[in-house]
Amino acid sequence: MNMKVDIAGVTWNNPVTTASGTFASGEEYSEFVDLNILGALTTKGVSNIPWPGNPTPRIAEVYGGMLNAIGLQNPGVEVFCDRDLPFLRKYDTKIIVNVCGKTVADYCEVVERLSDEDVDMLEINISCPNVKEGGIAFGQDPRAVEAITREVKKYAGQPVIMKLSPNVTDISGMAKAAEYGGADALSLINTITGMKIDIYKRTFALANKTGGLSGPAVKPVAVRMVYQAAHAVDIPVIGMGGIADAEDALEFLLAGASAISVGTANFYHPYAAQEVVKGIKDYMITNKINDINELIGAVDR
Amino acid sequence: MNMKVDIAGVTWNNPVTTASGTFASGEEYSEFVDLNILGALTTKGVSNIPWPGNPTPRIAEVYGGMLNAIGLQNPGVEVFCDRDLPFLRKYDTKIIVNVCGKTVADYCEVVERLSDEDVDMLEINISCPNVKEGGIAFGQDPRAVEAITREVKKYAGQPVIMKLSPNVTDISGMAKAAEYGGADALSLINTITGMKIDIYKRTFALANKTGGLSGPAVKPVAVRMVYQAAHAVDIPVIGMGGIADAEDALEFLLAGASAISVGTANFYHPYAAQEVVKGIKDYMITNKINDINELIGAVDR
Amino acid sequence: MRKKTWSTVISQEEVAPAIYSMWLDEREMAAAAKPGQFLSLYCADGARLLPRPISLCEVDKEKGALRIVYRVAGAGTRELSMLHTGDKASVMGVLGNGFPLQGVQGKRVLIIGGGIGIPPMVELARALAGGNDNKIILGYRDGDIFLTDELKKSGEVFIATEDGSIGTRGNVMDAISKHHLNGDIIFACGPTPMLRAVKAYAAEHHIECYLSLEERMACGVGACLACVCKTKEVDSHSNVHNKRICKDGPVFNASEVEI
Amino acid sequence: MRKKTWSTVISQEEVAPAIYSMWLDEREMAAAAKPGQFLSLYCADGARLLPRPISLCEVDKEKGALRIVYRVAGAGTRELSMLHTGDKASVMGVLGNGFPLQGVQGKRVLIIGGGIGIPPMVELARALAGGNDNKIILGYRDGDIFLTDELKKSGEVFIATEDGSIGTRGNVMDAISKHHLNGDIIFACGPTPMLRAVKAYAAEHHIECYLSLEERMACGVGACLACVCKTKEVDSHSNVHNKRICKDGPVFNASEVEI
Ligand SMILES: Cc1cc2nc3c(=O)[nH]c(=O)nc-3n(C[C@H](O)[C@H](O)[C@H](O)COP(=O)(O)OP(=O)(O)OC[C@H]3O[C@@H](n4cnc5c(N)ncnc54)[C@H](O)[C@@H]3O)c2cc1C
Ligand SMILES: Cc1cc2nc3c(=O)[nH]c(=O)nc-3n(C[C@H](O)[C@H](O)[C@H](O)COP(=O)(O)OP(=O)(O)OC[C@H]3O[C@@H](n4cnc5c(N)ncnc54)[C@H](O)[C@@H]3O)c2cc1C
Ligand SMILES: Cc1cc2nc3c(=O)[nH]c(=O)nc-3n(C[C@H](O)[C@H](O)[C@H](O)COP(=O)(O)O)c2cc1C
Ligand SMILES: Cc1cc2nc3c(=O)[nH]c(=O)nc-3n(C[C@H](O)[C@H](O)[C@H](O)COP(=O)(O)O)c2cc1C
Ligand code: FES
Ligand code: FES
Repeated sequence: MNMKVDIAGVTWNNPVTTASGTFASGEEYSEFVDLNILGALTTKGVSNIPWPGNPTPRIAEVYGGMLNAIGLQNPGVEVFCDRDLPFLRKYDTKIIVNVCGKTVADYCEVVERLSDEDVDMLEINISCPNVKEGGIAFGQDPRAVEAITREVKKYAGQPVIMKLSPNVTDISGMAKAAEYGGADALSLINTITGMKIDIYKRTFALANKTGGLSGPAVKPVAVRMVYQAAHAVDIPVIGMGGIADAEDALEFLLAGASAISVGTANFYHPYAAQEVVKGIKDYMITNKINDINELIGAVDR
Repeated sequence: MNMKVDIAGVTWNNPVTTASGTFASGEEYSEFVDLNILGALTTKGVSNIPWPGNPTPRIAEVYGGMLNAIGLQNPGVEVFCDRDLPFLRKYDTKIIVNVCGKTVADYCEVVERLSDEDVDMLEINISCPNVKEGGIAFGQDPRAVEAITREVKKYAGQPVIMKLSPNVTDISGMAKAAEYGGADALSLINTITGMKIDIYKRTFALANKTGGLSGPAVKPVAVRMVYQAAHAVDIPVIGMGGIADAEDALEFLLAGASAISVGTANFYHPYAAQEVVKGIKDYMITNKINDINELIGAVDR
Repeated sequence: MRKKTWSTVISQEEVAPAIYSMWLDEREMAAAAKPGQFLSLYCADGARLLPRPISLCEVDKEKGALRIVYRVAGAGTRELSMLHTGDKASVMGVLGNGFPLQGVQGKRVLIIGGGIGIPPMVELARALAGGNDNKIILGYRDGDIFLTDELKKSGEVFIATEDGSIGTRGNVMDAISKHHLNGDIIFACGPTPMLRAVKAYAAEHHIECYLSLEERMACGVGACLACVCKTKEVDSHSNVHNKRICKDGPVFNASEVEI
Repeated sequence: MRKKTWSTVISQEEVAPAIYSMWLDEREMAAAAKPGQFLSLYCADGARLLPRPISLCEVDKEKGALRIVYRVAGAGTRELSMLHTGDKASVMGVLGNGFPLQGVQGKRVLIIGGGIGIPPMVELARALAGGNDNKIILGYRDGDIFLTDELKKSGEVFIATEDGSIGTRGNVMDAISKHHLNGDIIFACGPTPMLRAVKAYAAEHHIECYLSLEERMACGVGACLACVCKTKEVDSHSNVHNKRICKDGPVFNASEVEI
């Protein structure tokens, strides 16, 4: 039985990774999950210099999900390379570094810094709704998506995954723009911008006013967008948004995702990523699927 | 204590109405709810001729919500006027007729037909994701929004509420476009396009493949968009999306909605609309609010 | 009589593998209930908001109790199956039209139930047991049969099992032809392929026939238009070729619907 | 030792209006637990996914049991309050660093708890009861006090109530000044305004001071960066002026955090 998938020339042992920002750099969850079992591990966003993130409260619980406005707090690419990368390299899993920035030059700086490092893929976050500059601004205009992709590709030593925002009218157009720009793969969805108001304090539940919605609540929107994006481009798509178990993961694979990420579910079920790998395997056995690639996009076949 | 709100010159007894398509024309729920208690009753979409809607399955349950692709089945404006309107007029509530069409001319035909009828307001659905022609196509382009608003206004005998789609990059732009076009009020959000896949049958859960996501799962997105829209325009905004109780309703009022609609919640809690009215009143008493208008948009104050 | 309320579970037991039987204390609904009507059951877990429609299997008007019998088909019915005596269940009812019983008196009745379509036949058969010669044909997957004892009290029971472990090997139509069963009127509930076969059989033999249909439901009261079935004629309510299973059904004259 | 599991509820009772005390059967966690650490409790209702962090109030290493005491603050704690003996609770633990107990021996300790910040003080006071002269200052809203009996076993208890119904009228700082309490080290948990006052008092009197902080949490293990507090110096892990309350805390030296 084959669970290996090829994502832009990088072979993962299975199609399961962790969604950026929900698994830090792996260390915290290594107590719960055997990291060797993951197809890939995607890190929290890394920027050129340390970022302090937003004021608290940074998160709020909402029905079937959560809002977050962490604001991409991270120790910066130097600490990442010195401390987190050596830790990750101990495991038999692909390493995807999620990159964030305020300007195109910021992104390129990080990408260039990582080009010689022992990193397998880069994921460019142009869809974070929680920072004032950068982030989502790049991800809501197809020309900007194409331009930043083209620029980042110039400096990249590894295949580049462009991470798309769901806060758009036309996800297919964004997917195509990234493909035109030279993206090697796509990932989606990032969080959907939302808001919660505390009716007793009559104030915003988050210091940042708005935050990104994630968790099971967003899954139907994510499946739809992954389906649309996968049908719009010829590069692989990594699907995410509300995946908590193998059944959720299989929905995305059937919709056309070549791989999937477990995100918010890690928070409330730290064994989730590992169980998703196991559950996909079980489904393949029960349904006599010899190669995981037979399932990818199979809803249309 | 005043619960009355003025929506484009029409005075509702309270800010609570029903979301189009979740309350039919009121008859089915009159067994559960005293319709006199509603500020307004919004009907299912009405078209110029009878529409058969989509094939089944038309709905699917998803985490914290549902997908629907009813496809705007309705008996047509003539049956509506002959049968449903006389029923509704028996009650002390404002009547908002939701209008759908495939072409601008279709919309105008219904609007003109209703112009002399005893109807209080019209809500123009340019945001239904579940029909091939019309619907959402009009609601995702600001120029189209402005144009159809302007056209419909020419034939309207009642104030016109433009119902906006959440499936857009920039809700403020859509809100402004409707306002420029002459809209008297806005309502949002309609459903967010989603998809569900049955992993055992390896097929779409809905015959229509995609459907509209509604229910508690969408509330944070709806609150955010209502906040943005209310801050972009000077006309009143009717907020909806996942409202199931008075606390939910108050979030929307605080975010800037002048009125709110109870939708999907009617299905699983048929007393919801009535309880929302009661719950808002209780909140006002507890918090010594003399006029509901003090609450509208108060999150910023 | 329609309301949504919390009903007390009187008792619940597993009557066959993954098939549960539950009695609910619900006097008002029991007083109004007719065979063929159904309840909407709601989950406690807020992740699952839509109703689980379940047919009435028995109505005890004296005790004010309702019986439902259901298969654990997914997370919702699994949740229901975990309720115990004294627990509360969130229930809306009674819903739908039920089987038409007027004018059936004295007729030879064929009552056909397939799988989880069998439960509504219990109350129906009992209601007709007095004046009719009931032939009750039941289709099961295998030897794990249920509700046969109850049904034997109300007529002659014929069983078909797909694996042949009990009765006729095959489906209900096989049992009907094997036993040369005839009738003046048919009532049937079961999977769509079975209902199609029953409909065709009834049409061929010019037998009056009523089918109980299923569709995904959101409201259960006729408001959302989720649960429609296609009709031969334009329906007076919808003004199109659609009827609502929850409100205009779930029981339809076979000749009026297209399945 | 960190894991997420289903623990059995040994017992639960309401010890004051809306204040519940629950004992959980959790041998492995009890063996590892230290005063000041906390558990994440999860809801059964899938609408509510995030943890409810609750401090350890008592640890019975012998019985392998953990006690928590919490106020019903919203839907999640309401759900927890409805669990009975034998029910299962979804729990992750043990989390956080706990109070630093090394070197406290022989010191005059001020233990300050405000409202729902009182529970963690029970296990702390017991751990320090042997060799220290504990002064325990407790602030309540009104006469509905809780955990005072437990705390009296581990030191001298002083009570402040906002409405003056018991002890000093006012807050914990009022009780401290009224009774001229002095100490070499302070441990405090309670609402932020109280912690600010304690921090200022400790700084003024140059007393070593540890505060247990609260913030909204998603992961509870240091991965999501939701629960940060501002620090005076650049933190070695985050490389910015932030520490994670769930992992680097919840107990901090008052001088290192800005609250
Ligand atoms: C009028 C009517 C009467 C019924 N009577 C019975 C009965 O007496 N006994 C019995 O075992 N089953 C009966 N069913 C089927 C029963 O409703 C489904 O098995 C049940 O809803 C499955 O819920 P779940 O959460 O376990 O499954 P899931 O598949 O997890 O449910 C997901 C969603 O799909 C809906 N759904 C799934 N299967 C069906 C179905 N077959 N029909 C309608 N909705 C469905 C659920 O209600 C829910 O909204 C009846 C259905 C209808 C329409
Ligand atoms: C380290 C730590 C220890 C705690 N120890 C105790 C204790 O021993 N006893 C006790 O009664 N309370 C304690 N609390 C507070 C307790 O976590 C909240 O009262 C509880 O989470 C409220 O949940 P709810 O569903 O009832 O309220 P809701 O307001 O409905 O909760 C909504 C969301 O906000 C979060 N939340 C609400 N209030 C708080 C808060 N004060 N701190 C962190 N998250 C919050 C919830 O966890 C949930 O995710 C502690 C908090 C922390 C951070
Ligand atoms: C707390 C939190 C932090 C996140 N941080 C990042 C990030 O640093 N970079 C990024 O690209 N996405 C980030 N995301 C988005 C997730 O990677 C993912 O796209 C999104 O949450 C949807 O998946 P989910 O519903 O499974 O969580 C974050 C999400 C959460 C909840
Ligand atoms: C079954 C169903 C049918 C709907 N039909 C209509 C419709 O005819 N016209 C319309 O403008 N919106 C329609 N809507 C959208 C709702 O009016 C509302 O905008 C949306 O469901 C969000 O609110 P909610 O989450 O409270 O349901 C429909 C929604 C549902 C669930
Ligand atoms: S379920 Fe809503 S019309 Fe039947
Ligand atoms: S709750 Fe996630 S870092 Fe503390």
